[in-house]
Amino acid sequence: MARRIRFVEALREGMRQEMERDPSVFVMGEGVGPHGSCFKQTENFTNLFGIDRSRDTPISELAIAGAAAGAAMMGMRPIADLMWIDFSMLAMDQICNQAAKLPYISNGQVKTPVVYRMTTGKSKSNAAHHSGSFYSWFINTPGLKVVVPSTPYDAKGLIISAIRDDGPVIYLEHKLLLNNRGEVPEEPYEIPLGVADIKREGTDLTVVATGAMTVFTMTAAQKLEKEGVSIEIIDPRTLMPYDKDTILASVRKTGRLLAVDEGYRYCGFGSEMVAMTAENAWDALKQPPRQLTTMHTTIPFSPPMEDYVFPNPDRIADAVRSMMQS
Amino acid sequence: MARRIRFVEALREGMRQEMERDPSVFVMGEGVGPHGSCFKQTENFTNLFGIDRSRDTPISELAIAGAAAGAAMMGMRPIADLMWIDFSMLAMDQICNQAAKLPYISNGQVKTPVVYRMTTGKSKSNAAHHSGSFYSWFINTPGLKVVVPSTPYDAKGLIISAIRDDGPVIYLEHKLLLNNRGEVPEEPYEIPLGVADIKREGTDLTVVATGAMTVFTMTAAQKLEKEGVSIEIIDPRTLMPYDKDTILASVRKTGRLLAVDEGYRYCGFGSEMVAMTAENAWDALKQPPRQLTTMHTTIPFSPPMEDYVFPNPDRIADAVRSMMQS
Amino acid sequence: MDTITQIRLLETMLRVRKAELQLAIMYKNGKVPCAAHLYEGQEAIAAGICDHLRHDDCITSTHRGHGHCIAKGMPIKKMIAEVSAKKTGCCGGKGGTMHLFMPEVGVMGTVGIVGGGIPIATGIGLAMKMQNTDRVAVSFFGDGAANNGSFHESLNLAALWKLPVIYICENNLYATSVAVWRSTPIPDIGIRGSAYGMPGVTVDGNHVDEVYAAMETAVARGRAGEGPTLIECKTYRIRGHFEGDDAFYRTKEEVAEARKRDPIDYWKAHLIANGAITEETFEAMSAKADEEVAEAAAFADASPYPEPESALLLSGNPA
Amino acid sequence: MDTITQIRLLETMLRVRKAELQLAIMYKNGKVPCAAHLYEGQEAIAAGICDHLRHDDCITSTHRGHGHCIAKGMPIKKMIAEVSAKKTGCCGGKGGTMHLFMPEVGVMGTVGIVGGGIPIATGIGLAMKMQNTDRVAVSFFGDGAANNGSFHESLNLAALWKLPVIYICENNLYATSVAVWRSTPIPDIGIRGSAYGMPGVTVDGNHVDEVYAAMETAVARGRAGEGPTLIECKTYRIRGHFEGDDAFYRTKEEVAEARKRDPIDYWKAHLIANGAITEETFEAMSAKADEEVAEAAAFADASPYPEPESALLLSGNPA
Ligand SMILES: Cc1ncc(C[n+]2csc(CCOP(=O)(O)OP(=O)(O)O)c2C)c(N)n1
Ligand SMILES: Cc1ncc(C[n+]2csc(CCOP(=O)(O)OP(=O)(O)O)c2C)c(N)n1
Ligand SMILES: [Mg+2]
Ligand SMILES: [Mg+2]
Repeated sequence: MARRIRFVEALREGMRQEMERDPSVFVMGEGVGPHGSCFKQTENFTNLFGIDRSRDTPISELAIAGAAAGAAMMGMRPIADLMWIDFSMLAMDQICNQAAKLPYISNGQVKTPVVYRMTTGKSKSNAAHHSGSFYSWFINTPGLKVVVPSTPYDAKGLIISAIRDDGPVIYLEHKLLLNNRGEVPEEPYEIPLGVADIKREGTDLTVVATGAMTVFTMTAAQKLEKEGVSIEIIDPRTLMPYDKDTILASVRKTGRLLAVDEGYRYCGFGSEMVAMTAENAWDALKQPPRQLTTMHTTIPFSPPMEDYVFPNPDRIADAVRSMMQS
Repeated sequence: MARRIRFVEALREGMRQEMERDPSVFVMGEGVGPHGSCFKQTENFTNLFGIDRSRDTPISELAIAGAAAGAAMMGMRPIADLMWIDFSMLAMDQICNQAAKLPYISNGQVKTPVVYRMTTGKSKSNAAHHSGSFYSWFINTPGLKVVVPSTPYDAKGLIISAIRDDGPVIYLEHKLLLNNRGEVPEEPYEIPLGVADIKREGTDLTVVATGAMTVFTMTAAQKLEKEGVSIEIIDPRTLMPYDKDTILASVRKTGRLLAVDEGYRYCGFGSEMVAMTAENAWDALKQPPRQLTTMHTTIPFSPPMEDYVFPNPDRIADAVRSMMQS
Repeated sequence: MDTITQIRLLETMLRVRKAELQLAIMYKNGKVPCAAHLYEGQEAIAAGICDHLRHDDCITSTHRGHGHCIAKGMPIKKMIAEVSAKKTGCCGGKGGTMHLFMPEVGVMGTVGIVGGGIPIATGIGLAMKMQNTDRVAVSFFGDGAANNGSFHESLNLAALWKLPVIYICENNLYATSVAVWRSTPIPDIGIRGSAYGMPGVTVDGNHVDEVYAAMETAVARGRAGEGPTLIECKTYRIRGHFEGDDAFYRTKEEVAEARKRDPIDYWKAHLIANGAITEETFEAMSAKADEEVAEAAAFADASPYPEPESALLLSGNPA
Repeated sequence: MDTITQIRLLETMLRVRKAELQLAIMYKNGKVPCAAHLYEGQEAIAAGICDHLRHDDCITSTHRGHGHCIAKGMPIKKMIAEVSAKKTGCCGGKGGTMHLFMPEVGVMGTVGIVGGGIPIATGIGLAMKMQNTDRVAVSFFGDGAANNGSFHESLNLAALWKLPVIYICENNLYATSVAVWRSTPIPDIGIRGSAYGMPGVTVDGNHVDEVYAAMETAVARGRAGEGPTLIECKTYRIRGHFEGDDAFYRTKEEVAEARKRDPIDYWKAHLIANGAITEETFEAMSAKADEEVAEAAAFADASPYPEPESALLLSGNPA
């Protein structure tokens, strides 16, 4: 059997291999240097590549994001680590107004091949400022691509594709997935951006789920299987551009859609999936498409409240059951 | 007949009356002082209220937004003018991470009654950094309300309600509407947040449209009327929380939905309307709900390209026609 | 500084220290659901600054804010209960270790976003000024935060408008793993006051008397309507960035050296030397703080968790 | 400064001035679809700074960036065609007056967001350094931008990493209607260099010789790997904030006084006095610039608009 490594190791390996291959690739961010990042994503990079290419920064999210865009225009391929997605709110102008738009407004005279990496989502009582999932904002921004791996295999293939992509890519690492293990080839490989993966085949209902929600849905699927319900799980992996064809093919097959999204409902990716499906697979749908998202609230600290507001395997299974019964 | 005044005058009157009524209300922002704001929204305020209550600021969006939140916690009711919505990208942290969340995380011990005012949308060749419509980000943020008036009457009633609201409200002024005239009572009045307005009654198809799109749709409706197509136009006026009941009642009546949104499609308000309708009025819909939005591109400068990417009355009429024919 | 003040400062420092050490234990025992950022070694700053504040003065603080809250008047039990995620906490369990509030004593929020509290404190000062009070606002933040745009924009605004805000930069030489010299190209952050035409001073943050003296001037200035002050307090972050951080990015020797400069030891020695207290008084004070903290921990322990559904109260959820 | 340089500086200033006045006319005639922010009166800065730059050095600029682009080497016709929304413009009509690019001559973008170009220039400098070149990057921005977080974070980063970036603050005393003393509580923005341990100087931006001299030092420093410099150039915004702004927030007298300090008049007088040129040479230079600008305007006029559908090229539209 192939080597099984952790998500964070797969991500690190992908970055390392690209940095070995291409001297224009480098990492910058708070603590990416000797410390090797918050979750060890760049462990040992300063030994391998020096502090210039694994570059610690001040706590200056706006300048980090903008400097990465500027360096990218000059032929570098920066990986800018913004730590938590929550902190990217300080960098929105440089990400969404500058990096995303420079190639377009310059009429293609410049490129901005930056990867903006951030951790995302729920962890354990990380509370209001460290539990964000607002990637819908990035999806809403022309010029950006958005990538959310759910397995170690995807983590590596997608980071390599993100680095090689000539435009800015938002790469999101879910905190609950970082230590999950999975099979990962040693050699570098790309997973094309925009291509979904069918994480599980099924016949009764399609679940579109991303990041940790994919894993939660896998758990739910096992329970449901025992109850005689077969769900198909599509992980878009890239949320912008998303793989409309694969999602629609599945929905056309099962006739039912449940979008499971850790973001919020209103103008979120869940609504996007429901809308896209309603618009494009109306005839094939046996019932209204549905979504299950984090409840519309600032994230509370205390575990009972925190658990209450997020989707989890039980809640996913319940949502599927209620659809199958109606 | 009642007095007819311009949108910007109605907005100004609403702010002025609230500032007269309540000494804790004040305006702050770049150029709101003696100059009376970019589009004269606060004309004459320094004469009426002094430079303290019509307070010019440096170009410090993050600090403006945060200082407004801080002052609001202390019992003031700031109206923070961020000029263009585009510049609010520099203030997202203070708006969405702080002002929106402080009441919740403090467990109700503090309130943040701030109105964040911004102009929004297309104008004439305002290009990539001055044509934004990304209010879906604010809709996606728990703790915020989002208001988009489309008429002078609504502009006044909604600004008064926004100022009186105890939480943070995003108030968006569409540049193309500022000089439109309409009937506006002289006395202060509130339009409750969260209540839609049926701008036009019709029987064949429901259009949900906001801001300038409401006006464009009115134009389209006249053409369509001549062709024998009767559309009902719902202006939600408040996009968060939006008036689900009114929208659904209309869709249940007409059996058809077209959402016309100046924002982008992916994770935008158009998708939200399509999703919400598909989820809740499935049985009543005669065909798939549809949306017409600005194309997914950075906004180009040159008029032919700019016109190409935005919705306009013709395109709205075409979208309705194509739905009625299918 | 009179003897009563001297003793009160020591008392505050002890209370803060003991509360933090208690939380370290509770964290190890799984009673705190999330790694907390502890304040050990920096107590002289919270004590020296807040001693000048009235209940109607306000502070904003950071992820490392427990000590500021206690020094500002939050009962230890309300803090510990919150950090242990209990319903009786100062925010009913909604905020947690990085989001502590108690407006009735002027705690207007600790903030999880680095630098995020600085504009807020600036706005609090603006309100205080517009309301014609002589109240002052204080913003605590770290060396790391001083490189964020929020710092720059806020100090500029406060200086421009002569707001009664005092900016306290606790330079503990680290921002997570990043040493200050690897983020900040000047020796003293206090220098930055001059970029806004405001007084900027740098003091030894482990010497509560120095902190106290600098704040005395700053508060007087603020109350008199003369505008803001920046005070940099040099100190050291004794523990890891958060509980569980092994902090291998610095040497044991460096930490051992820093421990020798313990602010409580310094002040205790000073007070014993000048006869303000005896070793016995100190022991008694220490025991009293221990007792208060033990009671607070017991209170937190005995308190219930919030109801799950209460998550939606105040949420703005339209459903 | 040798005579050739002296004359070249005058030439650049004239070319910039004439191009801007041409745009003012074109705006009035409806040939520019959007109010532009013109640079009249600030030409000495663009000229004095860019004269030190090679084609492989880079600049970022602002909403008021036409002059910087010309001084950096963009053909006037490419600029005017872009501002008139034509397909032949430097960005094919996609950018417009606030978004001008021409990487082949080092114009890496003018930016519509105030302060937005400062981090980008910093990153350009970072790349130049990592690529072991002796190139330098320049960021032009206004007095207003110096109060934005982007300024602070960028200068700190550049000083920390000793990047070859030169920050040019054009203090034209206004940010839209807001006079600099109502946004900035210090007399000279050059002072802010000290907040980052970088040289910060303030010069008369209407005196091209002063600007040139300050830049000479800064460029040498940058190329030698010694790090960034902040240069504040004091000047005056002669026109309204944008075409169509009546600028009633300041007196006619103030503007008239400022006009007396016209940078072209100053330099012309200087060059005539020292014998570098005669009145006739000046007239000839002026006529040549007029001719170039007229040709550029004709070129723009004769150029087609872009095809509507080309809006979607490069857009990332997945449909
Ligand atoms: C805007 C933002 N960026 C990054 C972080 C992650 N982070 C949390 S604390 C911290 C270091 C803060 O350093 P400093 O301001 O010196 O405070 P200290 O921890 O030393 O008390 C960082 C980078 C954050 N919370 N917010
Ligand atoms: C972030 C941001 N805030 C506000 C504006 C609106 N705005 C455009 S130019 C300007 C004034 C800029 O002043 P300054 O930096 O001094 O440049 P100047 O116009 O004087 O050349 C403002 C406020 C903007 N474009 N971007
Ligand atoms: Mg620190
Ligand atoms: Mg200016």
